[in-house]
Amino acid sequence: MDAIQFIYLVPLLPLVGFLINGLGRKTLSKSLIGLIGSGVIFLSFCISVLIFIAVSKEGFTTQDIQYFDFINVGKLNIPFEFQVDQLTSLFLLIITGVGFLIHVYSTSYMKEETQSGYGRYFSYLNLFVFSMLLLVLGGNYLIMFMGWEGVGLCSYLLIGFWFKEQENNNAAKKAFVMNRIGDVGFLLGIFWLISSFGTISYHDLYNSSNGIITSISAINSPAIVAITLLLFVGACGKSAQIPLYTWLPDAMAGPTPVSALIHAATMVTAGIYMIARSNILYSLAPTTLDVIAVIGTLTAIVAATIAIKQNDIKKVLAYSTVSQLGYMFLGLGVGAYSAAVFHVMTHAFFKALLFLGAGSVIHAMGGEQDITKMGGLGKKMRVTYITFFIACIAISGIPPFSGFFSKDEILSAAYASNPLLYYIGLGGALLTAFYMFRLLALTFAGKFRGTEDQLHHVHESNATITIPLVILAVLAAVGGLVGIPEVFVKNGNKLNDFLSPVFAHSAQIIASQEVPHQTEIILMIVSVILIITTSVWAWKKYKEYQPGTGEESVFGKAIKNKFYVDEVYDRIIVKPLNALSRLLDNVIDKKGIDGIVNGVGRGVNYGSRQLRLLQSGQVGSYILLMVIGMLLLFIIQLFTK
Amino acid sequence: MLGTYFTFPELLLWIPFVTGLIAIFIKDAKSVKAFALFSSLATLLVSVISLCYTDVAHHPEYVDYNNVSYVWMPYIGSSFSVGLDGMGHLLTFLTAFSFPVIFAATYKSEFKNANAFYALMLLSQAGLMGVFIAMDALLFYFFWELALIPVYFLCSRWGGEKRIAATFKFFVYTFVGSLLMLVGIIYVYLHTPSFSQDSAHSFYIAAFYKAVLDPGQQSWLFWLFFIAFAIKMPIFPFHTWQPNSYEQAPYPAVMVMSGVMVKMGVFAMIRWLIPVFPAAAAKFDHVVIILAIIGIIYASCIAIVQDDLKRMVAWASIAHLGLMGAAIFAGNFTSLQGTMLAMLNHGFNILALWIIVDIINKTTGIRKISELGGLAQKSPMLSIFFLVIALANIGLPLTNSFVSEFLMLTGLFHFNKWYAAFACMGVILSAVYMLNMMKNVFYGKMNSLTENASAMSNLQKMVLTVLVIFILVLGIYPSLVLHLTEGTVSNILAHISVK
Amino acid sequence: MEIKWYLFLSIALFCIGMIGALTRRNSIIVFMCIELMLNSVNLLLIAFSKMHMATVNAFGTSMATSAQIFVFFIMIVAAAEVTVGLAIIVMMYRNTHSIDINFLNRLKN
Amino acid sequence: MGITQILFWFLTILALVAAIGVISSKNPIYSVLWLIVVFFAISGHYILMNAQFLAIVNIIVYAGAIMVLFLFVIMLMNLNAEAEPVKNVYMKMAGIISGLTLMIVLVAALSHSDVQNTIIRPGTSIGLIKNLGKALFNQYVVPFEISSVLFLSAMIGAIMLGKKDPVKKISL
Amino acid sequence: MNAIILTAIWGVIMMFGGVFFKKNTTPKYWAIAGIVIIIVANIFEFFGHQIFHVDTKGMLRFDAFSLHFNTIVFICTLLFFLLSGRDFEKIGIHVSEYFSLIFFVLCGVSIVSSFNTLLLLFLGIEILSIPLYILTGSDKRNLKSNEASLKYFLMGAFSTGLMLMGIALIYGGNSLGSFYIDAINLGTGHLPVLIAAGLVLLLVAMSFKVSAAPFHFWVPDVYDGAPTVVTAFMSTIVKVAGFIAFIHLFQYSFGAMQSQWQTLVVIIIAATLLIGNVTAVFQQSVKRMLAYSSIAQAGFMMFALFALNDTAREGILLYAAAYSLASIGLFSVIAKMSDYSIAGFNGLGKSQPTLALTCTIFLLSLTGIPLTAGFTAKFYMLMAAVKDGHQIWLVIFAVICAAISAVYYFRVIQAIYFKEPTPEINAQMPITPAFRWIHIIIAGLIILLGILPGLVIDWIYY
Repeated sequence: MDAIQFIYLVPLLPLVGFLINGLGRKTLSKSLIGLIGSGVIFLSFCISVLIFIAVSKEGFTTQDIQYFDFINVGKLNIPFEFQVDQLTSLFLLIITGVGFLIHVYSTSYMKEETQSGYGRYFSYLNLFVFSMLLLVLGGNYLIMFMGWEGVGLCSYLLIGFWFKEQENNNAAKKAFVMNRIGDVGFLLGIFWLISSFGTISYHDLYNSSNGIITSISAINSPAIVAITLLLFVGACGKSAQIPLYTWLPDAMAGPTPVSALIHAATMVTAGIYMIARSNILYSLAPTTLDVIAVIGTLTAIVAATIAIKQNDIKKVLAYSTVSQLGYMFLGLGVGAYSAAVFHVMTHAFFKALLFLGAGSVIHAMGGEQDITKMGGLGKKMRVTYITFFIACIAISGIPPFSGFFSKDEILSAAYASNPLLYYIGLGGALLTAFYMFRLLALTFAGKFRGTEDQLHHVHESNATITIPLVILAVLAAVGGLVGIPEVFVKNGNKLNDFLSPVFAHSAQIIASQEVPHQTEIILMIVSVILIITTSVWAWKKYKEYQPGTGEESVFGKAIKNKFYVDEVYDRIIVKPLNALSRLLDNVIDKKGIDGIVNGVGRGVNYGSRQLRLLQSGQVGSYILLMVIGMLLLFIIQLFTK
Repeated sequence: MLGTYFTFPELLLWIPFVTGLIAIFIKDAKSVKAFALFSSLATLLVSVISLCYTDVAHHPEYVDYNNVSYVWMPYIGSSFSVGLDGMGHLLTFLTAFSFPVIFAATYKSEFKNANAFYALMLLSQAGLMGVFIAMDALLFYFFWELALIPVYFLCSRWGGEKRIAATFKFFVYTFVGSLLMLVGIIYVYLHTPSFSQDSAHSFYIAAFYKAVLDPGQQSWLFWLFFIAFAIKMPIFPFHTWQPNSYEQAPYPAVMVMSGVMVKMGVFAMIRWLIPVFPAAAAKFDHVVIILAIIGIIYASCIAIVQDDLKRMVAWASIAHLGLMGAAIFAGNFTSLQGTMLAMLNHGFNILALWIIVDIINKTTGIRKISELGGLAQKSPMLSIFFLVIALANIGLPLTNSFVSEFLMLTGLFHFNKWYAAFACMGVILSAVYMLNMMKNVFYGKMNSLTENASAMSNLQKMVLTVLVIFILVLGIYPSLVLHLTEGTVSNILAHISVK
Repeated sequence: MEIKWYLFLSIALFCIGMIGALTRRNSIIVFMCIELMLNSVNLLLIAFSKMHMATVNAFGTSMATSAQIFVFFIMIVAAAEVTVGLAIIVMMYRNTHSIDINFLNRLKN
Repeated sequence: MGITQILFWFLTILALVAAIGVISSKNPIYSVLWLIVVFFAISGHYILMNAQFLAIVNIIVYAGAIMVLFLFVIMLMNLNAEAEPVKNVYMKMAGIISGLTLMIVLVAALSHSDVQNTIIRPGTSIGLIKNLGKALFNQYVVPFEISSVLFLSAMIGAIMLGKKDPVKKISL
Repeated sequence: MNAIILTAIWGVIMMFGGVFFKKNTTPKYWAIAGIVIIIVANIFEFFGHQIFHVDTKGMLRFDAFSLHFNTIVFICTLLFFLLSGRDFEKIGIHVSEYFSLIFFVLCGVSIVSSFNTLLLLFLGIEILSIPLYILTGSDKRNLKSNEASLKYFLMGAFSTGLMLMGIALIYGGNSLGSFYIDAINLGTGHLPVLIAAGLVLLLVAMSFKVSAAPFHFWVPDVYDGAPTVVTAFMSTIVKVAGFIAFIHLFQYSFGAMQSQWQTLVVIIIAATLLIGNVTAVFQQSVKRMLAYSSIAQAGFMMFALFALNDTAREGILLYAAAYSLASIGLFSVIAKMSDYSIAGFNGLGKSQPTLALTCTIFLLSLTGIPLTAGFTAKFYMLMAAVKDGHQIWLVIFAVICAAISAVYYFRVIQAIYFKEPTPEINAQMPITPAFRWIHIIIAGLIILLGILPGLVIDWIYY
């Protein structure tokens, strides 16, 4: 229990790191900055571990810690509160753990930055971790939203880290605005919660004994469906789901460790966390769950399809993230909350690994990111190669590496819910295997296709880079073992057990459909065989790749250009908005409304010019006008009654 | 004690007024500058002290410090009644705080005829203070106009090229509005009960709240008042004076206008419109909210395509005030509290934004967004300040506006879900234009124009730091303000429900 | 005679004077037309005075007297006006050698 | 129809014809003469209504003094028929029409007045000079004195405007 | 009565002074001395000390209101003499006579503020007008002055004819056959047609005197053509006197049946406000602009006739003071200028800062900005109108017109402060310190009345 009392230190330490690094970015030395930056995360990690231990103890109940009244108006009271339960502690571990490794990695990766840039980088990184911690620790939706927007901000700052290039800034802006669109959905969801239930504290809403939600038994009531859908819009933005996913691939503009941080430990998992956190609410809205499942599946397959044609090493990984997130949403959509969380965890490991590995490669290649210009790097960069390979296996879902277990859990749950989802999901998994091994082959196998200079430059990265890689590789390899399916080991799914208190109530609401064990095993075997075959085929195909081969089919072109989604968005949203704005500004406002206003002024002026002509200067006409006026008055007075 | 001789509202009014008159006679530009700064600091000090004397619930004697009424025109039932309630405290503080900030931030700027300039600034402060402390409708009208005149002269004398026409438009616009309001005030006055033997009616605020008006009368009176306030705020479609006059006005004046003056409209709606015409407010709430929301989206869209920094900020301000307008008419506790907070927040944020625009303009000599770029390299400090302020404008959590926007939108949502949804469009669009500005002004490469940008003065750094601290503190602990205005809001709601 | 005939007569004279003032440009004739209007008023007043002959005021005099005195004052004023008016016309004639009312037309709009 | 009526109609027609003569004569001198005829006709009406004093005053002051003054001025300026330029026809028409309309409106309206049929009979002493003189210097002494102010100012004005000043250039 | 007699006497003194005064500057001091004496005498009478005991047979009635009004008018005249006394010397050589005529006008003013019979109204109005015809034409060799004088005279005589016809009809229509204005009052019954016609004619004639549309046509030309100093006098003091007469007449004789003729007043007010304000916008000459503005202000003052309640009576006094003070101040500056166009004011803020400030205050007062007497005056007028309860649209229309008035008043302010001076024009205005101080006093009075209108109003109820 002691550790939980110090829970405020978990986010506070990164915040302190942010402040120190931010303010001292010009005065502190680089090594000190690195030390502080990583150190605070490490300390947070240590406390997280202690909390994890405390939470895993028998008889732990959800803790709600209130600090001060954040907003208190009338009946609406939103305290600044943290809530600690199993889900939180797990996320804390992932965030601080993986985050710490990324920090360590960054100390070396960002060495070439200027002094202040280095400090800025680490302060942003710390802020990022802080925001994410706030997000998962928050005891109500508002605190979550604060973290939620915070990560959006940090992603903006880090994506646009090299702000001299306007492209980066555009990507950053895109990320922020897209997130904002999602956030508005989230915000509206919060409003709805407030207006329906008067509170947004998890404690009040979800408490198993007297939570407000619990007392409402109506499933699929319109309000709940609407709330959940709105919250899901937020999740779509943050976790890059269709239709709000396009910012994520663009977000590659930032430094590579940042991508690792965004994709693995923070940010994109926020959506999953949020839905997992609100699982009771979602379970009450099966309609929404169906929507989530469909969108998740769709995202998984579409993103995976796009990934197979990408040549930028980071873009491939980015689309793979989108695709994997789709799986997670699929898991959530079919009610397998813990499976989704499990996948978050394993994904954090291997995706961080992939990005860091990619970073190592890019570093070695002197900034080159095009995989068609790489090749044969495996010989020169053994550690990177091996760790990358492990990650590929893990993500592809080849047992016994971590990805297999988590993905399998999701897919089997999907099968139980609707076999179609399973088949599509499996298709996505095959595509995953294909593009990952394509990537691996193009990068590390075959001959070097870059310039001479680059060839000389290529070298294995130093220890601060490789050590995190190795650690993550180990985690990626064995991380899945915490969730071995029931099929293989009775009570093997430790993670599921650990998380079960969080999802217990949902489990009551959704009658879980179990797939028979035989079926599950058959599915598993079939999928593994298919995946391995695909992997080998891809490896073979791209091992001896030579550029400039053959024409692209129409479909291929479409894939390569990401189905023109960006262009479509540009056409139907950005351009019309700009045109509309200009129309409003130049026509409606300047000519219309202001025109009316000025028109009144001109009218008075015109009237003035005309009226003064009455003043002809001739007595005769003056008297005449007077007489006419008098006549008028006479007529009115004498003849109208 | 103090309350026997002088009350806080009086001090707040007379310090700037008297020093403003004195300032005319200080011919030396440097001395008058320092004088104005010190005068405004003195006002700020009074305001801060007055904030400590707010706890009327527990210390009834504080009423003596914060309220006073002198006989003024007994034969028509008007008195010099001034007072500070929660909202008054809030806005007088904003006024008192803004002026030292403005003076300090523009300390380096040179103005011709400095004595007249600073005198007018101080007089405008006095006028603004008067609006916020007036507890008598006639007095309120007096100050309402008086706040306008110095600003008119400031803008017309020290503004940009087209200043005379633009400022005059502003003047006529607001003048029309306030004259309409005057008719309304008179009409309501003639329906008030008597508050003294000397006259059959009274201008006292409590009398106004008790005025006997049937819904039919309220319906048209409401618009007379509303137009005046809507022009000041401004609410769509009464806004067209604003971009032009902001563009042309000198920076200190524009800071006063957008930092404090626009709050007059919001303030007046809460104090003089809704409680006096509750039936009409209930009848027309949808109309007003729709106008306000159109304003939000409209202004945000236009802000996106502005190339002139000043115009962009002006449009952004219109968008923000649109939200306040909608929130006022949502008329519930949450939205009104949000509006209260928003008034202060918008004051801080826009002030900071103008200071930065001023710095950019002064150091580079340009205001066109398209011609700027790369300032972050030249002046990283400035870009950090701007970032925080931009984020505050966007309404990011942990900055002050988040809380106020959250509350206003919550209240609005409670009123009508669709309105809130549309109002949220502003949240998205604000990000677009603020980040556009960030991108085009601070990021990117330097060019020949921005290379020469010089750094900020220490005073400016200090001022911006203070503002940023306020932004963050209010973002984290908004209860500071919410507690202050709680009483006012419940009073107003009580008036609405009673009538 | 019925009073109405006097009324109509004086209205007719009044309007004829007015028409003259409206249609003529010679300032002296315009002025004479105005005198004609005044005389029509005088006639009317005296006609009315006969009508009110029986009414007596607080001072014991008939109300008819007051109207006749009024006419007397109108004549006084008319004389004074004529003095001034002719002086103005003569002054203008000295400067411009014209008595056309439209001749001087510097002040307009 | 008694003698009074005959006289009334005669004087009425005379007055109207002469009045029309005033406004339609080209030559200002004829106008003056016509106007004198009008005054005589009106004086005749006065006598018909037993306002002898005013009838005499009217002849002396108006016809005798004022009209002579007019004649003097006209002759002084040596004006004749051609002196008056032709006035805009539309203005003339408009003037005549509006004047006639006013007359019609007034006649139409006033013919409904409740006193219109009161008969006016000759025969009282009110209009005699003794009677009026008493009233003037008792009851009306204040206005009488006040009217002296009027005359003073008119006199000053006439002198001031008529006097030849040291030559100053005409300013346009 | 004191005022009537003393003004007449002083007029005679000034008249003879023309023979005896050697220097052109002397009459001014005599005039100032005279007006001071008259003020003192009037105040004495206000407190019940009559110097002359005259039995007016009820033809004049001196109540607190009329005496108070007289005091205001005389004080304004004093300020006018102090400011513009020297400008009379510019008109011609008959300075003493000009002053004498002014005193006769003041005599007329005191009559029309306290008349009780139509006879004295008529005489008063004539005493008021005839000297003005002369003064308008007093710049004998100036054709504009000639033209203005002729126009004023012809139209004035014409309106006198209308007024007399009205009086005759009213005399015929009321059964008492009385010229006493309170005797005409018929209560709330139906208006006899003779009286109705007479009322319209009186309304027209009085509207002519106070320059209400559509009987205002003489105003711009006459004000423009007359010597500036005369314009200053007649556009302020004489005009407000006309209003007092107007209201006095209509309140006592037709007040009870107001509802039967209010429509006419509404039409006149609307037309006056519209024509005055709108036409003024385009004027380039400040003098002519002020002429139109005086029409516009008349529109506001007509509200007193529209409402005819206590507030209106209070308001008209305040309006008289506010309007006269500001206009006198402005005209005094124009009288010093060689160029009457707005450009003449360019850069006044730099060359004459004090004068610029006071002029600005005058203009703000005319616009009706709070803290100036102009605002309180307008406020009272609007209040009176709203209290009346009818035709609120007219009040709203009036305030919109007031906003239009800001356009032309502020054009002058803009010229004063925001335009660069044109060096050749008005380079050396003969501004003495005394002139400045009196300007400051007037500005001070305006602000004082803006803050404490009770200073003027309370005396009505003394």
